[in-house]
Amino acid sequence: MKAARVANGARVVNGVRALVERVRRVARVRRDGPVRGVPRGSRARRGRALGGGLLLVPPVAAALLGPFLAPDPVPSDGAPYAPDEGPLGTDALGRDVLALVLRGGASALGVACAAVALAVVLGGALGLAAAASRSRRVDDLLIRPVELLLPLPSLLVISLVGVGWRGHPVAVALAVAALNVPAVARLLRAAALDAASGPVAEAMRLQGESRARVLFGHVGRAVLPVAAADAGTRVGTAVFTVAAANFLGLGLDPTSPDWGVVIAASREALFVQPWAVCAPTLLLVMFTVGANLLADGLLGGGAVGGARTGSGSRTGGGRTGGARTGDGRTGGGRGDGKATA
Amino acid sequence: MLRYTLRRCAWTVVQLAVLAVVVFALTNLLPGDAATVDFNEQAGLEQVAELRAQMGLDRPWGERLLDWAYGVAHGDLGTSLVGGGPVSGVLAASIGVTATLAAVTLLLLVPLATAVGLLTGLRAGGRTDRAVSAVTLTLTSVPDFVLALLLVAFFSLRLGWLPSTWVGVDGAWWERPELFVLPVAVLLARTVCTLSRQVRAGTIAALHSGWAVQARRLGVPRGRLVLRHVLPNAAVPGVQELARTGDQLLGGVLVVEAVFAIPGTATALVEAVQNRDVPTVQGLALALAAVACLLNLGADLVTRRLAPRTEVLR
Amino acid sequence: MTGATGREQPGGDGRVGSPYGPGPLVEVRGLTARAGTATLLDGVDLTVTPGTATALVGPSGSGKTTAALALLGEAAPGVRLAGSVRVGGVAVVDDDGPAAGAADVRGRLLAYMPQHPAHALNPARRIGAVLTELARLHRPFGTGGRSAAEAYAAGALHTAGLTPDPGGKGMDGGGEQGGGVSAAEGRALRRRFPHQFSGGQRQRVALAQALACGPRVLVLDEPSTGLDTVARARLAGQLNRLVADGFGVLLLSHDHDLVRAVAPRTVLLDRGRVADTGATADVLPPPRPAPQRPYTDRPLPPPAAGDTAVPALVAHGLTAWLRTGRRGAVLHDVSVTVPEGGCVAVVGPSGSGKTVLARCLAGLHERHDGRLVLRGEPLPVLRRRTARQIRGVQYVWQEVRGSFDERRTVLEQVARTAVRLRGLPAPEAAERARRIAERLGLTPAQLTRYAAELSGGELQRAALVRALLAAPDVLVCDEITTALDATATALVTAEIARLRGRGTAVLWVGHDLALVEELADTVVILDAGSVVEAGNCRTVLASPRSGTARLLLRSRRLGAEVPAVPPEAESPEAVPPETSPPEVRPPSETDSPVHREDRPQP
Amino acid sequence: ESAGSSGGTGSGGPRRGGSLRAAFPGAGVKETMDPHAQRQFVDIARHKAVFDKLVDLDATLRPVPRLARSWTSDRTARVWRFELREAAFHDGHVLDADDVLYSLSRILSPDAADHLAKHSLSHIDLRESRAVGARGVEIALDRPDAELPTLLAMTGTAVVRKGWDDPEHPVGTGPFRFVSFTAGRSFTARRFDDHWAGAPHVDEVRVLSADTEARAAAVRGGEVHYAHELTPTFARTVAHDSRVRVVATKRSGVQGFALKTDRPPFDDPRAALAVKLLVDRERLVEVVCAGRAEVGNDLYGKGYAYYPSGLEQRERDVAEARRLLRRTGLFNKKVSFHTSTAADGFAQAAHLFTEQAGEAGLRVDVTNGPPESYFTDVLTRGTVTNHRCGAMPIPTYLSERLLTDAPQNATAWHDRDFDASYADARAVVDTGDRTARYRKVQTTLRDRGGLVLWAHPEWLNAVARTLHGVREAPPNTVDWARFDTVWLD
Ligand SMILES: Nc1ncnc2c1ncn2[C@@H]1O[C@H](COP(=O)(O)OP(=O)(O)OP(=O)(O)O)[C@@H](O)[C@H]1O
Ligand SMILES: Nc1ncnc2c1ncn2[C@@H]1O[C@H](COP(=O)(O)OP(=O)(O)OP(=O)(O)O)[C@@H](O)[C@H]1O
Ligand SMILES: [Mg+2]
Ligand SMILES: [Mg+2]
Repeated sequence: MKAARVANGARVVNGVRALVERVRRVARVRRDGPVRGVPRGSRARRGRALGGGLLLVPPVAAALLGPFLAPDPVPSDGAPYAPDEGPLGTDALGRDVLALVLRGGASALGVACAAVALAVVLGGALGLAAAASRSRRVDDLLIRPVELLLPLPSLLVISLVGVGWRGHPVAVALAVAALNVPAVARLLRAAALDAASGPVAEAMRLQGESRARVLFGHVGRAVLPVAAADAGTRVGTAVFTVAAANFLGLGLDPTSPDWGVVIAASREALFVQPWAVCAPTLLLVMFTVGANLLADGLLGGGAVGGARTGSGSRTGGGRTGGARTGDGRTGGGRGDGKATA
Repeated sequence: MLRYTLRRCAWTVVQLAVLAVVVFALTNLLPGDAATVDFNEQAGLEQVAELRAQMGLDRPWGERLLDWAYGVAHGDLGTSLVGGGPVSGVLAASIGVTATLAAVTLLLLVPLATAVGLLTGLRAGGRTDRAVSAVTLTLTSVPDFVLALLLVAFFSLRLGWLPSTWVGVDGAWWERPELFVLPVAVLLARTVCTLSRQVRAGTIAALHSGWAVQARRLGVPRGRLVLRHVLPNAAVPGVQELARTGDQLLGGVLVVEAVFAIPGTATALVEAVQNRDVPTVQGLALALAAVACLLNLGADLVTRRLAPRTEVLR
Repeated sequence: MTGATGREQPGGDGRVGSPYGPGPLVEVRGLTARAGTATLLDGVDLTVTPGTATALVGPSGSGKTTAALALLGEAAPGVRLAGSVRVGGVAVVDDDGPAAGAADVRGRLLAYMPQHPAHALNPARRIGAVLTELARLHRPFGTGGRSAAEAYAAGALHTAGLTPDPGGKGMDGGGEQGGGVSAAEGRALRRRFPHQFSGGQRQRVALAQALACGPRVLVLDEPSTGLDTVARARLAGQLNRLVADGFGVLLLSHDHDLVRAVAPRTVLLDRGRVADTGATADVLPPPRPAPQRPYTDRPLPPPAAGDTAVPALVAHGLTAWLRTGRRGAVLHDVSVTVPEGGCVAVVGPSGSGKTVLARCLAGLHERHDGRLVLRGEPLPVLRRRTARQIRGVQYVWQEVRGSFDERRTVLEQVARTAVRLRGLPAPEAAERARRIAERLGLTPAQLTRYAAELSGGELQRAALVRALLAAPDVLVCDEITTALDATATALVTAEIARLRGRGTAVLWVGHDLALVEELADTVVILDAGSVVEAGNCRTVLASPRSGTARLLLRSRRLGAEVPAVPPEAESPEAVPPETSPPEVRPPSETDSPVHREDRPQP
Repeated sequence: ESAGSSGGTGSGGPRRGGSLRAAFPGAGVKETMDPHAQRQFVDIARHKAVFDKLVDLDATLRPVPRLARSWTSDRTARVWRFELREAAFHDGHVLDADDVLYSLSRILSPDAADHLAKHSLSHIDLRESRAVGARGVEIALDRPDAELPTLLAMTGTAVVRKGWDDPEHPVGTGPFRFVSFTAGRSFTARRFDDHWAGAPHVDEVRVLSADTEARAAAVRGGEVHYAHELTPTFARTVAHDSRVRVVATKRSGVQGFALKTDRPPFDDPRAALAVKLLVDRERLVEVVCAGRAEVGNDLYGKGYAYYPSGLEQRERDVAEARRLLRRTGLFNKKVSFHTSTAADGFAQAAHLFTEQAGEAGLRVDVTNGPPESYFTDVLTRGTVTNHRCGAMPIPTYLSERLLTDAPQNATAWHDRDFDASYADARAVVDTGDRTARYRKVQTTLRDRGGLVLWAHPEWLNAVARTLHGVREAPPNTVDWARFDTVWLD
């Protein structure tokens, strides 16, 4: 039985290795090739984005390709929490952790990303619309009902879903999204207020631009860094909303290979079989960090290439111990007004 | 401002009323009731029915809700179905610890997150930014229970510096600051990232605006520029996030409370939900919601001050 | 105390003489600026000495702002500097571009007032707080520093010409005749946020910020835009006094009258090169004789006979408020009729409500009462307007920089008007935008840049293009030539004339009375939100009945009446502010009720 | 006597003094100091410190005397007489028959729905019961019951002071005197020097409530001396920890599956037998109990009194199981498994069951229910459900889980003959005869019933090295959670 497991593990490892290699090749091509629309002087930023992108490769590859590499369901054929069976040991049920990790990414990242995407889209639309509405009544009508959800114990909602829909991924995603919508809406509304009341938005409206275009084309872009920063941290949290629901035993299947579930279920074995906790956690960390760094890189340090004088920032404050900080010379990656990838 | 505040307070009352109904409905939608839960693995269906009658759960829900609402209107949060004590007692017993925990966390969080956010925002794209961002992001993406276990294993079990849990701490927890170290550390790790990244995003945007450039031209030194000019503008999303964090700290630090055995509101609320103890759920949810609404109101007022141009809008 | 010179402060004197010596404080040698292949500045030489005012003039886009920023060691994105700029002996720019010493100079020795003040004021901070902060930043106030700094900030505001709001009383009201504004009013003024000012007032806030730094040299980029004639005259006086107090002033302006009134020396830039340097009178063309029409020889449109012309836009009984619940009224029962093909000018002191009126017409200001009628149909606020109605009334912003998105090129933004309002396909819209822009003197290459990469005048014209692309029935122009030189202004007026020829009505907001006289048939004079006088343009300007109009007219001719200050005035220290020679004050100032009080109580 | 002390670490005799802290799984506001309403382990542990019962159970779940020095019954087992020992309440009052009768009447009080022993003691006829002499009490029953002493040893049967009805201020005869109690958190009691069995060694005992994670951390960190109910994984984690040792009680309950026998397909005993044959008990024990269990033989109470010894161990026989499944038309059909996270290992067991059933050709559809009401839910829901039971005497198990009208009849086992033979057996006074009858009842159940009992797991408690005298004892027995016989270094 053990030999078979090891062989199984080796197959999986090889698959992953091939995959990483392929992704690396693709990345190399993209790095060397011309990147359209990225202004000159942004090589550093591109490098940053690439760094983030590379971090994303293992978790995303595991989520997308894992299901093809690992059996479903993952057979329970080893000793529980055996650290030396297979490359990453086994979990409480004696299942190969590597196979679990390959199987569980799709639902973990899928649910979390879908939930956050939904929350950002819904909450964002609401928040932006509320910020841009010139009537206080419309603003109130849009935002106050959503605020109702805000103080609702998330646990109550999750447990309802867990019990009512038996933790169906779609239901969980919807619930997590519903929990995040008010926060996102309020955050983006607050962040958008200034842009929405500014002259650019007025000018656009005076050009007959549709409301949606003003909202998403201008106001939305103005709050994009805020939205990205928010969404980036929410994905990680969303995975754990599911995990926390499991932590509390709220009717989700505790034997599912979902990363959050595996982490929550194996936490007691942290010091007996660390891989069972660490492997999915590591992937999750890679995903969150990678996604955020990628977003940072793409949005660029100075996406809002402010003034025609954005360059002054380098020499500002006189902390340049004699070193010349080439303001105008580099064409400054971050002061660059065109910096919208 | 005053008009606005009053209007928002009125809204808050409406919100709380609706919320009470929603919470009631949700709690009732949960499968099982206090009686089944109370007699889980203890007794058969007949006894459960008997208990249900004794708890008054066989009355129509509308009547129960009205009763409850009448009580609340008269300052009585009702009686727990399970323990038999007043809900206000449950609330009072748990809110102190949680509020202290939240306050301590916020007290450390705000300067920390601001500093981290400003640092990363000022160095956006640089090595410091990437390193610090990666660390804070890692801290948020590690589940709190794992983080807590690791911290306990290292600081309590290996080094023996800090108590590993609150087990056995009865009263007088306020006299033992060392109890707070690990829970607050975990909470900080969870929250510092969201907040600091908002400050970071705001800082980057503000730093490149015309007025920041002009302030620099007028010789405002960097530190002052950041704190006095950039921060007020950069703080808008941060303030919203802070309000959210505050209300989460008060109501949602369940995992931390569970791991460290802190007898706080989250534990009380989850327990009440698990017990299907509707009056307690209602009372706690309402109290937490009121705090959340207040925090949001505060955040909105601050936002209005920080983006004063919006007064033109509405 | 004379404004913000800081003379009375200990330590303030020390740096006037040594260590920089009596020589030029700013020395620019062979300054070049390049962006890509274009050369924005080519071997510019310039000096600014304490106690003198130097003007930097030149057509729009000639590189004035670029040169001024180079003094701070700054360059627009994508612009590379070379050459030598030394401020107070510190190298700010050398052949490798900006030098590290630049940071040390900013604010302390050299303060810059930007061309787009609205863009440069922190929206989240009260102006007083920032002024006080700047005042304390560059000079020690010792004990009681806070209140001393506050007083200093108040002084800077006053020097900049920003006195507490008339508070409903206009120039005419005479409310201020009796004696100064109370300290409380001053405090209230300083507690305002930038958005609570009018365009011209913001200009002065920005000036006050520069003054509050107490620098040795002031670099002022178009300080008179958005100022009414009275305020402009007062500004000239204050500048003269500052120079007399030992400030060095570098004045970047299209306003030749102001240059004549203030600067004895002028540097003329043309396409990045110094075309001429010397005494102002030699460099600048002679002042144009009073009412004349140099711009166009088109016959005047028939005098607006309000009853015969078809009204394109009628505003009836317009009352506007700033806050909800009808609080903070800024317009009181204003009625304006713009006939088809006609041009109505709205004139009034800065802060009188012109922009609010224009925004009401454009539908942007919603808190108003009264009736708006466009071609016989009631006109709602912007968000309820149909595309046809939006197209019908177009508005050109006063503070043009803020109305452009940083993330799209100017052309992309401008062309959208034609796409959205006239249903043109995008390429054609862009083509039309280019055509109109060309008529206004903008090159296609300039249009494809970002707002940050255009000069103030270029941007102003781009904003006009944006409105013109709609082919509106009514065009509302809010001070759209303030950053333009004479040639560019001529192009703009010619375009306006063309439009009118095609029946477009124009509502012109402006301070330049000569231009108003040239363009408009009818003039409406606003003061403190009320119409104080309205009628045929020539009649009103020739024989004004209201005090406001009279006041504005009296100050219109600036340069001719102000004697030039001798280039080498006595050492500034020798002249305590209290004894500044009376002749440096512009004569107009003594007549002005508004500016009567030129010594704020410390 | 119980299964020997594991506290003998050679540190010499008991030491007096010290404050003992013990952590139990908490139950929040549900926790109570009313000894008759008790139901959580943490409650029982607290009540055990303050109160005593007439009778208690030893490690084989046989009744042993506590407050009752001895007992006898008449030949029909309808009237029982208990001799009380001389024991003082904490307030000085000396125990008498009235206290016992009052306690019984309080337990049986009709409007106290939460007095759990009410159901099992419902055949006590209070009107006929009376005090006999100074130290005797006579309890009359409606119907014969040879198991009365066992029933009086069950939970919720503590003896209270006559007239006492104030859970805020519990007064009992137990080894510790009540000091304070906060539901869901802690309980403190001080040594009662006049306890009838001799004063405890420790000065003070604190019984604390904490979740699994917190208990584990607290006992490892030295914040408590005793942590109740920990997982096998915890035992592995502390295997080399010098500060903590694990006290494992063998065979302290049962883990299994319950098949509903009142509906298809398991109304057919052959189908149930197929399931009994297809489960891989060793594997379940290895995974779900991490090997810390004895394999079960579909019988409750291995090692307890009345356990029918000598029956051969049921082994996995997939071929036979498949044959039976085919016979009953169940092959490749679906059955629903209602599981939950109500107890450790439930979901895992269900998962393994699904795999094992699949190998024999039975498909399983697992649903996850809410844990809070799981044990009530399974009375009506699911064809297959998880089953577990703590330590209790075998007759009690049978009467509470398997009689037609039993409150917790998870297998919906409705068999009149079974009920009758059980009732008969229970009325038999002669121990030998009774044992034989019980054996028959249990054998029938094993062959035809719906219980698939595959493990007798160990009960794992963690004890600090400084705590001595802790004995291996199944829960609910006299030496379990007993803090008057332990001592601290
Ligand atoms: N980044 C850039 N790339 C290319 N050209 C630029 C850039 N920035 C500015 N320019 C051009 O440089 C020229 C000089 O600009 P500058 O702002 O100095 O003009 P100016 O004299 O101040 O004009 P105005 O009076 O209209 O304000 C303009 O034609 C402008 O379009
Ligand atoms: N939000 C506000 N709060 C208070 N006062 C305001 C606010 N917005 C504008 N004002 C005041 O309203 C008055 C009218 O402003 P408006 O912009 O219409 O002046 P204007 O005539 O266009 O002046 P300018 O010539 O300087 O552009 C000014 O006195 C200004 O200070
Ligand atoms: Mg310019
Ligand atoms: Mg204006």
